[in-house]
Amino acid sequence: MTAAELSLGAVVLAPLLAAALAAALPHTARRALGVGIAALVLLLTGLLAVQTVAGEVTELALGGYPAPLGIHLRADGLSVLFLGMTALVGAVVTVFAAASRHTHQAFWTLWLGCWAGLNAVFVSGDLFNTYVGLELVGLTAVALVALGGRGSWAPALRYLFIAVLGSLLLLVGVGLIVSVTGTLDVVQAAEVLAGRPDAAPAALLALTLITVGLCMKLALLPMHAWLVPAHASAPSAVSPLLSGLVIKAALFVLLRCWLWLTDSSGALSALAPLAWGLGAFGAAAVLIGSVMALRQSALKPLAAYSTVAQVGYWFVAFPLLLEEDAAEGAFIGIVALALGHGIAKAGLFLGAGYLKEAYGTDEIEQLRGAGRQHPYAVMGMSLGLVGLIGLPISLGFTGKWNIATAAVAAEHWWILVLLAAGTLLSAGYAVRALAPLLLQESPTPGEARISRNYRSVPGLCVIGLGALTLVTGFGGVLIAEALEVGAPW
Amino acid sequence: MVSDLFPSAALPVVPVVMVALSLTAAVLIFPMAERRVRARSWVNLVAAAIKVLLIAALVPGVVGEGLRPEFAAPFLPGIDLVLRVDPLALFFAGLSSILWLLTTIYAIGYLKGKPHQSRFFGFFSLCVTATVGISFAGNLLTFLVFYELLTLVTYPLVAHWGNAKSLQAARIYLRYALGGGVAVLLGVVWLTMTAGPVDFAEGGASGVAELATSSPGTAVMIFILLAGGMAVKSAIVPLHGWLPTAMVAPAPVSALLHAVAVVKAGVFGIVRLVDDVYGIEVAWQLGVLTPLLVAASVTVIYGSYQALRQQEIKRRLAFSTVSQVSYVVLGVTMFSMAGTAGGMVHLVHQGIMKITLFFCAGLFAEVLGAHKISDLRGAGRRMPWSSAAFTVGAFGMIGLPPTAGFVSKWQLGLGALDSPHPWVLGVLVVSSLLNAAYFLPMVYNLWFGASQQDEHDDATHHAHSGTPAREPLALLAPTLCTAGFTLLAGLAASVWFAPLEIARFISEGVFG
Amino acid sequence: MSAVMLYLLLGTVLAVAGTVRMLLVRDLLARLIAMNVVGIGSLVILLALGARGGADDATDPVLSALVITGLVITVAFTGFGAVLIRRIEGPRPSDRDGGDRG
Amino acid sequence: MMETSSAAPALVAPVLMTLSLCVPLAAVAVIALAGVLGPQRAHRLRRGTAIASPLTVLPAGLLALTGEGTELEVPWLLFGSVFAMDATARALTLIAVLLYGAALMAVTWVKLRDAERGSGALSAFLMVCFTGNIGVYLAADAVSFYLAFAVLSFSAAGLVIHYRHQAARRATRIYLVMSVISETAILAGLLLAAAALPSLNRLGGESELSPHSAQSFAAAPFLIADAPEAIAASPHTGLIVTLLLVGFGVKAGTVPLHVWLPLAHPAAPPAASAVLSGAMVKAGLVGWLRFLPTGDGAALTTAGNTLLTLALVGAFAAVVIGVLQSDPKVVLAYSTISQMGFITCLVAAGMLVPELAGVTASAAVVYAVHHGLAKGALFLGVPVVKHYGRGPTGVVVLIGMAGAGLAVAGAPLTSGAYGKYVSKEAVEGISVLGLGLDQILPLVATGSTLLLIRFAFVVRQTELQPRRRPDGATRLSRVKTRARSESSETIEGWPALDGLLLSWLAVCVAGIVVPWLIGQHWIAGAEEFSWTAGALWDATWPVLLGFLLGIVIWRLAARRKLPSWLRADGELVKPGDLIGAEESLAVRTYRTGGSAASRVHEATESAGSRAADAASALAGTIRDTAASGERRLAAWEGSGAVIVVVLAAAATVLIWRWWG
Repeated sequence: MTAAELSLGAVVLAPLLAAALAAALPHTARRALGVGIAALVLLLTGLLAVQTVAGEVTELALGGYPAPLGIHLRADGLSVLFLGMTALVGAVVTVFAAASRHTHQAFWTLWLGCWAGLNAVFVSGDLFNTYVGLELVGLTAVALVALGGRGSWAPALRYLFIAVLGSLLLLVGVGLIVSVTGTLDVVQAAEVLAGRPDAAPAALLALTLITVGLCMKLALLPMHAWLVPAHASAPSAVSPLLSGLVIKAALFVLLRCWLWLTDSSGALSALAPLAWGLGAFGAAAVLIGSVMALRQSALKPLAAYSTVAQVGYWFVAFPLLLEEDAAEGAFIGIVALALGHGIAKAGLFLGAGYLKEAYGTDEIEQLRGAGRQHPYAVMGMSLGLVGLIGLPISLGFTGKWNIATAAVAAEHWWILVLLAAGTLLSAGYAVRALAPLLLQESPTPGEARISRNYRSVPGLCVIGLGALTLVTGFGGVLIAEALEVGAPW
Repeated sequence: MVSDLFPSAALPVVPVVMVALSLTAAVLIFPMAERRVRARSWVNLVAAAIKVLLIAALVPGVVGEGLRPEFAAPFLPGIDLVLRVDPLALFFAGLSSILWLLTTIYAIGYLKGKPHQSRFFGFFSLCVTATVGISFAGNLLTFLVFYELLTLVTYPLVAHWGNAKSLQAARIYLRYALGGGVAVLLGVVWLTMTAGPVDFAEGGASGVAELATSSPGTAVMIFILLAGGMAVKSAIVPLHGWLPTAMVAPAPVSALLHAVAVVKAGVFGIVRLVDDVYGIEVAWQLGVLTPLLVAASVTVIYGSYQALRQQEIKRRLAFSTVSQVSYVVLGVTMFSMAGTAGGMVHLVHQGIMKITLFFCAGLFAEVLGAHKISDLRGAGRRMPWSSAAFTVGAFGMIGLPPTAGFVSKWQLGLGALDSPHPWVLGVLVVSSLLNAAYFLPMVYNLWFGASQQDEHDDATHHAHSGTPAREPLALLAPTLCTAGFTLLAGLAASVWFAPLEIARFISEGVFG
Repeated sequence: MSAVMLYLLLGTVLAVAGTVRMLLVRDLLARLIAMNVVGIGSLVILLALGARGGADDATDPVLSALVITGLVITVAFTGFGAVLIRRIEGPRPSDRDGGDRG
Repeated sequence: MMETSSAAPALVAPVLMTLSLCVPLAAVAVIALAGVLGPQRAHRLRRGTAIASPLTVLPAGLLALTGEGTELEVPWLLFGSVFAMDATARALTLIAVLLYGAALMAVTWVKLRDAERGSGALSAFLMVCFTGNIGVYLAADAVSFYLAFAVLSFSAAGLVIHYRHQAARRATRIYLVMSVISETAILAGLLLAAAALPSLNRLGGESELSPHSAQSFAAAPFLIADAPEAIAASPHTGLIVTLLLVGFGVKAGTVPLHVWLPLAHPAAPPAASAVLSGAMVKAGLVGWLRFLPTGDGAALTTAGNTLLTLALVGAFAAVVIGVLQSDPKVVLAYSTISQMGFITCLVAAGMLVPELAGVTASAAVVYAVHHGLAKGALFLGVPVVKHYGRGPTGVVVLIGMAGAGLAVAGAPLTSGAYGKYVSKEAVEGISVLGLGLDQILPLVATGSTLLLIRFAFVVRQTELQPRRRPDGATRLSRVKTRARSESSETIEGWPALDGLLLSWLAVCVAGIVVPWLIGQHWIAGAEEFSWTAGALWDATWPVLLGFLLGIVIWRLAARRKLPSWLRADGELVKPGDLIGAEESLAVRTYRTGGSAASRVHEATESAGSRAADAASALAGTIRDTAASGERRLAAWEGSGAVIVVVLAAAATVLIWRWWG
């Protein structure tokens, strides 16, 4: 087994084992374990990335069992990118949680479990493992939200119900595909489906069920009501993970099913109405999400609504996936936007959580002039917001650029208009969140509870994520090359 | 001669160093504590000085020997971030770096003892990074990236004082600038898809020419989007609303930003668009030049008329900027070689002259607390040096000979008569009259206006009522420097490295 | 109609009824129970699909594995949901001395 | 260019030319920058430089004497500027040197207690004007000409505003407005002329190649020599000529544009008004001579006729209005307007009959020389009469003033007669409304005689009033200045004969000698002249007629025979006659235009704000609907219902497609 295959397996199992171990360890040891595992996963992902960028897909059949029944892990370009983003954001948030006094003891087991689930989803070769991984992520995520104290239990429960409903739909969909194609492995299923045009309606039904189920997990517009209270009331270390990473798992599975399962011949074009429906919901999500974000008076709900809006962007590009010459550009655009959003939103939520811990509230009025005491945190948040708006040197920009060019190629002018409106609205709520913090004088120059020295580690974590948003901005070309590896077309 | 100064291997590094210089300055300054004034001033001044030296070292190479140092970094699939130094880039980068050095000195003096200096100077350096980036941009995408960056970093500068008025002004500015930025983004996307990645080339980008011939409709639509986006920053009439309101910013901000960086970035964009993206002939065949020319003419007259109606010094200067900046657009869209040269040289001259006036406005506000024009009465006796600088700047704006303003007005006049639109000379003449109408009373008030206490003893023999007030050197030195440049650029206009000669050299390149 | 189609229909009816009930009811416990109904419904559909597919009336092994996993997961979520409901509707720690119910 | 007739080596002249332009500017720089030192040392330094200031004009004097044809090329200045000395320039520079030297002497070489307040500033402005003035004469390319012209007109404002009292402020405001109009007109004219330059492409090199081909880099300067034929050849000749006429007319005081002259002269200190009338007004004349396409065969009849009529109107109307004034300097101002009208007739004649252009030009120059010196002497004489009118110097003053007056009137044996004779010769053939121009011109002499009698009468009257300082400061304030000046009395070591008298005497002597010198030797075409009987009679009859009329009017006034409204105290027609009407017209148009514009402005602004309100209202409704939608979705049932609807929709679409 080569180093890459070893790391493929380890990247899933290591956090899982650590999660179990953490349950047994005393509190301080958990922090050390958490940070250690974060470093390990970063290393493993690095190894995998080197392998994949070199151009070939790493495959590993656990225990040697062949595909239909055995667990088959596969790491192609798409999964490596998502793994990398999760590793980066996860590591920074872990350091933040380790340094922050407010982290709950149970955080470590749940977070490491969630991380294991995420990695499982990203590298799983077959639908069943994806389902199991998603469930693990769902369960731990709900539990993580519930750590936020009394105010977060009701939203956690609501999140639970939606997660279960979504996964059941996914389960039925997967079952349908298995019953039609006889295999769980994505690649094999694709070949079988290609061979049997008569199975198209069943595949179509399965895909629709899977799509609706995942949209619930992704909180696409009509089904987004659970996301805002859940992400807003979650503790300061958890919100970035939820908005940045957890919803990306659902998107990953959606992309896998849409692009890998159905080849671009007949079946995909039958999905046109579904794609256009998603596009419409996405457009509505962008506009309503941004408008609602403009109305919020506290940082975390504002960030949560911004997530709703950003989710909308990914679905706006879905109709383009059906167009022949625009599919690739749109795909790169969606992935770049998702990755950029992951990092930027994590930075924003981390900053908001940090200020909430420091000032006891995330009401923007009370946080006026916070920039003077906590320049790092506010600067990190502003860089994050730049990434969210999609201004240059950020993956947001790269994503919007690719989607815009794909839209022009496919003559979908409405997408251009929507992107423009979305950018302006997001600039609106960015200014609404940032101007008081950065520019105004603090009403009560009382000392903030957290030590004011600029070298505080949480502050550094926030600026770290902000800088990451900027640095990854140059990664546009890297993403395009990575996605070539194991691409469906 | 330059090749021994820069080993050929090192040449592509120069533009990156230029951009990175002020970026590192910003990164160093942001975390600095407020009280470390000395260290912060040192970082600022050293960075600015090095940049000016680099530009000076580049001039002979780029203008004389025709070197084009270029640096490309992969950014988007299929399109790179390209930084290239050509005479026009050097022109604008030279202007902004020299004036950045002077404005830094001015700002250090101006902000002494005021809060938020680290934040101010951090964003100040970022703003210059963006400006230099815009000037060195080698293709349309890089231009767009720095164009948007400029919008972002100037927002906190406009809202620096943090009170309600400046926040409101900053929000209006952001709304305008981002709107413009999005328009440019859409234009760039559309152009890139239809005409391939657009590199700036002397006679216009290759792909664009074919696009213009194959489907003129889309070419015109794209031009409208791009020019409209850039018109916001160059404050062409319907889109100029943000400039006067942004005058609440501190004096060094309104000096550097609204006289040089922001406004010039927009106009520089239009120059690039007309000359290096479409190429002047293609743009002429598409017929897009004339409407832009008409818009610029309307702005010139409207700006001057509005300036006439203002009572506050900075608002009058702001509207004067609105009018003067459109001279450059006027020159470039005239479709005549002399006109283009005039437009380009005015890009620099207007920067020098307008920054002098803003510096003086800052000085008057600081020393005399004079904000209204009527407060200036008799200031000449109390602040002789800044009044002298103001007079030079004002004469420059009107276009009287010894100053740089005359040189560009003369060149524009010739260009107008040489171009298919001779009526533009009328616009220039009317605008000069309006300029005189609103600048001469200010100068008259400065020197000959009877200050309040002179009023009653007018008939009696005049005692020297106004003892000269102490004009802070840190504010005065840069003002006198820029006033000196105004005279120098006016008098020594035909020296080979003077702005006029470089502008002529560029415009010859444009016309092929 | 073969037994498979009957079970398939039954499963669908169960799932749809459970979903509608779950989405519209206000009471948390009722919602939790409805969630279980939907779970069972979808598992029945899976079994029916499995049976239909199998050659010699043995259900498809892969689908049965899916059903078992689905069952386990639904139970886990139900347990966790019940804990949350008890916490939400349980006595508030502040008025532990028999204040009005939550 | 003329060949260098004088023996000066080629090297000395260009250096002398740069010196003549730069030395005065250097002195001004010293005065301006003196503020850097302490107040006490600055005052002494300024005082010293002021005293030395008359010497700064010497290099220019030497330059004029060394002869013509020298050329100075400064490639880097402006658009590559060229300075050259030709006959006109030589003559007028000499006059400028004399006048400015005298003025500077009058202002600075006086005992401190009599010195003007702020004499340092006044001498500085005088020196800048001097540089501008000789720059206008010497410039050989249009851009340097325009630079010098602008420097001249805007520094002259410094002279007019010197006393800073109310009249001075009003005069300066009007003067500035007029000079801005003149500058802009000239700029437009020059640009149009430059654009019409056929031979050289403005941007550089030969224009035979297509304008877009890359040519030599050095841009050739737009020489004045090529200007006339460029203007003649250009499509907008009429427009250019009118612009130039208006532009230079303001400076030369032609009728509708003369209004600033009678206001500026009384407001300015006497030395300054001497320079204003003597030298500065001539800049306008030089502008016409250099640029107007006279000698090129294109008979610009319409422009020539209008100029001629305006000139004649100016010449005679100025006399009528001047006689009614009570302030000596206003009378002299109107006399200047009338004399400039005379010279403008010559220029107009040159335009009407191209063959005569050369002769009329030199005649104009000769007459300008004469008028400059004579009028300068009169203006300088006004304070001299006040200070030295009585006592031993009284006789000298009387003779001097009478001599200057007679010269201006053109009495025989004076330079005036010589000037008028030359002019009469030049305009031989032209006739206006049937009358020969050479008959009309002498009548101008009568007019000026009348004016001068009025001047003499008015000066004698003011002489009787209490001895007031020239700037109207009362006795009280002079005590104050004397106290201040006691401390620095020691610098003054001058003999009793102070600068005022000295400068006046120098100008009178020059007035007698210099016109002959220039006429005979320097200006071509004005050599052959001798006091023949005919010339004598031509000079005397207009003056006699003038005296006759003067006596008649004097007698009528003595017997109260004149109509009551005809009071000669400057009330009937205020100085600057037309200005009243023009000012009110300007104010009214500004107000109506302003109000119309502001009404339009309010309309657009209110429309804008209404649109903004509508937009924000719309945005508000969108936000409210979104918020209410959100609230409904927040509840579980709400979002549940929506999800059910979505699922149902998905199912129906699927079934429809499956069965369809």
